[in-house]
Amino acid sequence: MESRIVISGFGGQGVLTIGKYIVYGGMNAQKEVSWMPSYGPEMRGGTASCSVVVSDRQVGSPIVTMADAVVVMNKPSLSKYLPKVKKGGTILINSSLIDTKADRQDINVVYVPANDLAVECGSARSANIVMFGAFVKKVGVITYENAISVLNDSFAKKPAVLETILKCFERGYNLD
Amino acid sequence: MESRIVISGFGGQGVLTIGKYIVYGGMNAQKEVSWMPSYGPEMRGGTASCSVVVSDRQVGSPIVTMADAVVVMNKPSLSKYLPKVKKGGTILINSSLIDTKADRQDINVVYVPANDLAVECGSARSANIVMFGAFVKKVGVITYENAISVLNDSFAKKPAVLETILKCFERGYNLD
Amino acid sequence: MEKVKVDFEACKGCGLCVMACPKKLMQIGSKSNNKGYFVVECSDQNACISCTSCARMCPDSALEVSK
Amino acid sequence: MEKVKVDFEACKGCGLCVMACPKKLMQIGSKSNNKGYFVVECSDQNACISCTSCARMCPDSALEVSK
Amino acid sequence: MSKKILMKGNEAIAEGAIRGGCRYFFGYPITPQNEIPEYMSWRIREVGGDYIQAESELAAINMVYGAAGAGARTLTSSSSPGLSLKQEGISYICMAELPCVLVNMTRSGPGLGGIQPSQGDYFQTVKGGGHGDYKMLTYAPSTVQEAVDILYDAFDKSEKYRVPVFILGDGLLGQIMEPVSFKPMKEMPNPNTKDYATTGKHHGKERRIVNSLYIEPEICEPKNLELQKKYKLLEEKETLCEEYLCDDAEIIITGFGTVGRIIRTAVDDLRARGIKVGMIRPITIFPFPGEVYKKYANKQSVKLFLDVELNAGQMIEDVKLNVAGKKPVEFLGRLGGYVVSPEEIIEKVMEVIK
Amino acid sequence: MSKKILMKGNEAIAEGAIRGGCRYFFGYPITPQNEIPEYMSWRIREVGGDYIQAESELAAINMVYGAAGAGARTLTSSSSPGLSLKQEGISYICMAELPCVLVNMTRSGPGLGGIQPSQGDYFQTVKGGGHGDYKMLTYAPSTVQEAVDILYDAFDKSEKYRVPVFILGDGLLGQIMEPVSFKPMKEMPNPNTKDYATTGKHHGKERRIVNSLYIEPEICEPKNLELQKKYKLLEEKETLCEEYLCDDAEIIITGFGTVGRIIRTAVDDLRARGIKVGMIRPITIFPFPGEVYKKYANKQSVKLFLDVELNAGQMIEDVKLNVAGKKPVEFLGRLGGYVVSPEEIIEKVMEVIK
Amino acid sequence: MQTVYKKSEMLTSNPTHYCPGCTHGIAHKLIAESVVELGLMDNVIGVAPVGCAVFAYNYFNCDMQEAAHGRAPAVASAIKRVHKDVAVFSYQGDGDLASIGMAEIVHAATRGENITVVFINNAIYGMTGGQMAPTTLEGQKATTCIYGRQPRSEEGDVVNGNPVRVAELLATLDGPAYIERVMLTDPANVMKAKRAIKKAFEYQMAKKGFTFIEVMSSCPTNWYTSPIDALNIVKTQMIKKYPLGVFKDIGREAK
Amino acid sequence: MQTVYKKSEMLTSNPTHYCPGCTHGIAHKLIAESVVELGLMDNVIGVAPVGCAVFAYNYFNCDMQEAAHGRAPAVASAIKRVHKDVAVFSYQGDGDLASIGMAEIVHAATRGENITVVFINNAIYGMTGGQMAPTTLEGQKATTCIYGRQPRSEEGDVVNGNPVRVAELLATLDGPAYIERVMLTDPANVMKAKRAIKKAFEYQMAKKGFTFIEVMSSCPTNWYTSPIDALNIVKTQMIKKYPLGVFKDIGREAK
Ligand SMILES: Cc1ncc(C[n+]2csc(CCOP(=O)(O)OP(=O)(O)O)c2C)c(N)n1
Ligand SMILES: Cc1ncc(C[n+]2csc(CCOP(=O)(O)OP(=O)(O)O)c2C)c(N)n1
Ligand code: SF4
Ligand code: SF4
Ligand code: SF4
Ligand code: SF4
Repeated sequence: MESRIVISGFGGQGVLTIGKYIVYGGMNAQKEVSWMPSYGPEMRGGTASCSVVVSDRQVGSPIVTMADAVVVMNKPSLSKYLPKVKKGGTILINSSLIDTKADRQDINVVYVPANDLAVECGSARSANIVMFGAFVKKVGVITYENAISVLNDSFAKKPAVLETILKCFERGYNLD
Repeated sequence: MESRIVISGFGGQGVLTIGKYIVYGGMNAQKEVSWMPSYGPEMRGGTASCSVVVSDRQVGSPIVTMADAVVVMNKPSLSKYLPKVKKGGTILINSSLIDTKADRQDINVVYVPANDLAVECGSARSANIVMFGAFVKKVGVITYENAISVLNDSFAKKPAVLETILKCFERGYNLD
Repeated sequence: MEKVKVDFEACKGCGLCVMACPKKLMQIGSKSNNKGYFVVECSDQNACISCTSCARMCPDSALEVSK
Repeated sequence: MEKVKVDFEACKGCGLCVMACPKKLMQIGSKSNNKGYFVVECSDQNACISCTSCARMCPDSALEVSK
Repeated sequence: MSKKILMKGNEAIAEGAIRGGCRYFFGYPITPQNEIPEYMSWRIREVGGDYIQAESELAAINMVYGAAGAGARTLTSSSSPGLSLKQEGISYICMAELPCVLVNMTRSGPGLGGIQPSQGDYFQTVKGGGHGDYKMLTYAPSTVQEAVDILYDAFDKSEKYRVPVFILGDGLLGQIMEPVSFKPMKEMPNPNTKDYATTGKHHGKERRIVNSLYIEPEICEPKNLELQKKYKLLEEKETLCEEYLCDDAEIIITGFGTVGRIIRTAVDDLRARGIKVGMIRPITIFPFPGEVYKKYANKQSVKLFLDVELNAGQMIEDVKLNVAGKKPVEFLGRLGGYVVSPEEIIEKVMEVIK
Repeated sequence: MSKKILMKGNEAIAEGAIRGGCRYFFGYPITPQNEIPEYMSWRIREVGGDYIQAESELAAINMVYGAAGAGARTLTSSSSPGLSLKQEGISYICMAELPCVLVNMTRSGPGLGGIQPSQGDYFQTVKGGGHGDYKMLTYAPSTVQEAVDILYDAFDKSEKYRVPVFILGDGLLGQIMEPVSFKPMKEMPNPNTKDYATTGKHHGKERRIVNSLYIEPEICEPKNLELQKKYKLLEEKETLCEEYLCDDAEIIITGFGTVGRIIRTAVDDLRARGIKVGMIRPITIFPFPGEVYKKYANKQSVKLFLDVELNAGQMIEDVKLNVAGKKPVEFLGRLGGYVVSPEEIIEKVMEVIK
Repeated sequence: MQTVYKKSEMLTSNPTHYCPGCTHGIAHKLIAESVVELGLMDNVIGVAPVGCAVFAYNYFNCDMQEAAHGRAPAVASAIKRVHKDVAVFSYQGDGDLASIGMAEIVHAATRGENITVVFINNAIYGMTGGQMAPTTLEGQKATTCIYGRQPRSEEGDVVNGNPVRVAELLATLDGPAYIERVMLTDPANVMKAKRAIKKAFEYQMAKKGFTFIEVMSSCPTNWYTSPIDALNIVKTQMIKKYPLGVFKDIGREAK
Repeated sequence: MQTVYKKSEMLTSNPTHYCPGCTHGIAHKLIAESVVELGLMDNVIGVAPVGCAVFAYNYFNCDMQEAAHGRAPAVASAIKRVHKDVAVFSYQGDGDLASIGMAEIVHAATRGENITVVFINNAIYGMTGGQMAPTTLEGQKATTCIYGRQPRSEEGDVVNGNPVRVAELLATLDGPAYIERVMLTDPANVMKAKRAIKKAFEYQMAKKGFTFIEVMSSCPTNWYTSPIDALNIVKTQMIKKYPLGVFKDIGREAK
């Protein structure tokens, strides 16, 4: 079993972080993992993305060309990565910022109003956490418990925000 | 026919110039020629030498390892180049500055008190011209007339010194 | 007519014009452009004295000023 | 004994010591060393005041001065 | 071996060097290797070493020359254009026989090119980007863990042979995050124990001279021959190569560095389809594991070689020199920052077996 | 052709470039090529050009980039360590596809090495001393006259293909004096006639951008493929090679540059002894005349190849790649500034035919 | 209504890749406007550096050459020698000009090349992600001096060394005709900066020698501040170390 | 009788390859004597340049590293970081230090490396045969400016550019502790030069920062003069462009 995932959005939207959470979860579950960023020439703004692989065998190419799952946080990412979802795969779309629809019938399309939900949960900057929650529910790769433990570890030094974070995660996880 | 010649001495003794005269003579005689200098790391002082080839065919290696004729103007050059004279070849030794003898029986050894003769001729700095005269007489390669015409060409712009130069040349040419 | 015209896609919402305006007319708006930046707007075109301070400060040549 | 000793092989006959000697005692000699340089000599060891000027100027450390 | 932690290739490599006893780092920023100098800038002082952000790659490599000559364990890293600037210094270091470790996280060229992964500097590294005849002990790791392990022993090897150890990576190796574990800390040997090192203590005794100038051919040629002898010795002792499923392979896919891991996936997938493929992956690219290629070139069962590189075809020359016309050698290359995918390799294999 | 005059190789090369239309020279002193910048410093202004003694080889090659980009016929020259410093700039020039002419009067290396002749920079020149995949149209003249004639047409070729032309000489070629004759003066074409050149006149029209940065693989890869296509074209059109007495030869001696003239003497002398030897001398070393080697490798009568170089064995790889195991390839090399003699070659031949 | 300010025609319509509020954009405009006002639009060649301004050739609407890191002054010098009557400028950051390119800038300056160099001093390596620059201030944090730049330790050993003042350094040379340091913190200073750049081009066209404008700039991204705070840092902290002013002006001297 | 002056034991017995009357030899002696007098003989590492002094490692009787052309300050900086309490000096000519090595000297200086740099300014490239150096005087002939160095033409185009004054240039930096220019024209000035070099080593050992002595030197061979005339040229012509003096002394400033 190998899951190949791309997460993409504006620089600053926390897309690289979503990827890291998935990878940490993979490690917790004794899987082989890799994480690979890709930046444009812009230092700020521009599009950032990362490729994540979680696998039972040694990871060959860490660069995901055809993905089992894609998360897109902004509009340019949707057009770029929609064609890269494997047949039968899943795309999660941040519908707060992306008003177009994904016109593919051979994949699962999930719309997550991540920014709106994050604001709802009291942390405008945590849209990525909402998305992470939705990802764990809709795509899997790592279990709910595993994801929670990743978040607990990641925010161990910031207990103040942990509660809101978990709230965002749950909101995404319990999307519908 | 190919003549391979080395001329060696202190930097400043005009050894490179002797080489050039031979080469100009060779060109006058429609031969193939080459001239190749070799310097030590010193800018002044130290030993300078040049390899000269005058040939009927295209010149292959311009670097003379075994020479038909060698001219040595100072002591270090004698020890360095004596072994490099071919059997039956000729060495011309500036006996004004070199007090040792060449101990080889298989070659022609010519002693030329070049500095003393140059002083005699009224041009202390023209020991090299004396040597050139001796070379043309003892080794040949270029004819007397050819050599004179080379000197005439070379000093065309300094008629004032030409007379002394020719005197030095004759003194070397008519060594004995 | 608008004295200060904003190039909606060029603006990066950096706020330098906001700081530069002697009349404090420029403000970051609530609409974001395709690049995701919240674009600046002039709160009162009539109050604008066309001094060009905002436009001169704009690193992205997003402002055009008329009078 | 010699106040100014010349290292015959080290001297390059440059003449800097000649220029430096306040007593004008140093002069380029007529003998050349193995490298072909005419070596300097002190014309009058007794007149030497051992001021070391010559030796300090010598680029080749060819001079040793005693008093 | 400690517990595995997730780390970016560049940082892991830096830590690997530290564990291997590296105490001096000289470098200049360039993408995609910036995390190495950034990590070193604070980490190396924690372990009692020193760090200079050099004014340029030129200065950096000459600082390596200085510190290595002074007996220290010294690292520098850069990426393609930076390596071009270092060629004079590398040539000096090789002639002066100074131990040190150099890293290239190759990006796409030529020129300013791009910042994506590439293997376009193979020739520069192993044939001699600098002037004169010299070689470096050159590793091309394929995973972060392999890189870390190579770094851990690199200084020992470098000091043993008095040659620079060169790590030829690429942007992929530098930017990937993978789990990695580290071995215990080695300390840097005292420079005073190094008999070539300038320490300032040898006035009148046997002075140490670090030098690459041999003006007389009588000395320069023997010196060069000594170097050549050493390179022969490296060939005998230090050649490393991974052979994967080659025993019964009809097609041998070959590639170095990170391409190796991609070939491995392709091999597995092709085997799953019943196609007999194997992989040869040189771990050292100088010395080049030519014998391994010769062995398979001579084998009846092997039908052809497929060389895969992120360049226009560079290692393929070394492959061909050893296959020596006995079997065809096909090529698959991607350029300009593209990383070849397992699918492309599979497709190419399907094409060549047709 | 004018009357032959006696001239030092370096000066003749400089004059050859001037005759070929060169009007800009940027260089930095280094033995054994100093007569080139010295000659250029006054000569190029006589013909209306300009000269900068650059602050370094780095500056010099980047000045070439500037002036070549601005449409001028531009030359720089240096020797081994200086060439190492120029590698980044060369890589830029190749990617930006700027025409210019570069000279290396190779000296012995590695490091500061010595100032005597050497061929130790073959790899650096033809495999890629700089980063990335690039090639230059590279000539290795064997006599001063040949060098002068190559220089005379070098700028035309360089502009035709938009590649740098590289002259790989050595200290021998630079320092030898030989009779030489020159062809009539060519003028430099007006930069405004060059459609790639920055002249400052294209605001708002089709701006000229001289650049080597292609950050997206989608653009960088096709750009690289274009370069590769051009190099293929050079292989087809510009390969040059001298074959001497090869028809019935049993032993083929091969070597490039000045070694060729020494081999020629050896061949003549061996023929005089009745030994059937011939010579292959690549005049272009990129493109390498591989087909010529293939032809003789396939020939029954040929028993072996002997490659002679002033290095530890560099061109021999290209020879072997083409001989492809069909015949043995022996090697004779001198290092550290020694120039091989005809006698040594003869001796080696006698040894290998035993 | 009449347009009193709009985008210069010496700038292309390409959107820049610069971060929001980065003063690179302002500096670009000043060069563009100066060139237009001097009527040099069809007589100008620019040289782009390696740094955040590496894509400057996409933004200036004229012939451009992209130089290797630090070598823009060498490239510009050579272009000028070929086109002696064309205005030639280079545009360089502090890593490019003051670190790797120190030899090239000093030598273009001492030769007295008739070129104009616009030097963007933002005290950081922008493009590569915020490493220490030669101009980074004492105490300033960067990714290669995470505890803040410390010139030397208490024991007197060097830690990160001292910043370099390029305008002052170049002013010791005979080749420069005009050297000024300006900043871009507010409209008045922006205007002043533009006058300096324009004057530099004027001197260049009069073949007075080398001209150099050091522009104190900001890098909000790698300073981890807002664009406006960044300008305040320039005003309050940077110009203490890098005072504004004219460091050389042979026109003035001549009077 | 008692020896009052003899060859320093910090110099080896190897004869030098320098031309007769070349002041390189004097400068070597001053370094050697200073090191001995400061008791640093067993605590010193030297760095040789590329230039006529390329063989300096044959002459100084201590551990030495031969650096690539121009890079001695980088090499010396790194050595010093490894051996923080050892005296480290570099010895460089004007081609080496002021031309190709300009970036390295400026940066070693601005970092404030605790090293001593002895800079031999003879206004020419000696070793390679008399080409123009960055310090070649206006009007001075060299093999790459055979009509004499001409900074610019009457039309204002650059011809050979202007000479650079390194001591003054480095004095604009914060890193240097001590910068002095001296000459070797007569015994009194030789003594003065020695005091300067010695002081530089003292500062270095006290970790005060970068120390730099510019030694106005001669190159009789490439100036085509006698050794004595060469010294006169230094005295009468060179120091007009390169005035002697202390350009920086933090010891003095502190008082
Ligand atoms: C030879 C070389 N070394 C390093 C780099 C990497 N590099 C790209 S931009 C840059 C720094 C630029 O900083 P600066 O000049 O201050 O400009 P800014 O980005 O701050 O505008 C560096 C080091 C390179 N491209 N080439
Ligand atoms: C990279 C490189 N470029 C050029 C040279 C050639 N070179 C040797 S010495 C020298 C000039 C030395 O002049 P300077 O530093 O003034 O010292 P001097 O010989 O006058 O003492 C040059 C250019 C070299 N060895 N390496
Ligand atoms: S010590 Fe003084 S007096 Fe004696 S010779 Fe030397 S300079 Fe003259
Ligand atoms: S200064 Fe020294 S080398 Fe010169 S002449 Fe006097 S003793 Fe001889
Ligand atoms: S990184 Fe800094 S200098 Fe670069 S564009 Fe962004 S703000 Fe400007
Ligand atoms: S060439 Fe000049 S600097 Fe070099 S040793 Fe001779 S006199 Fe001295």
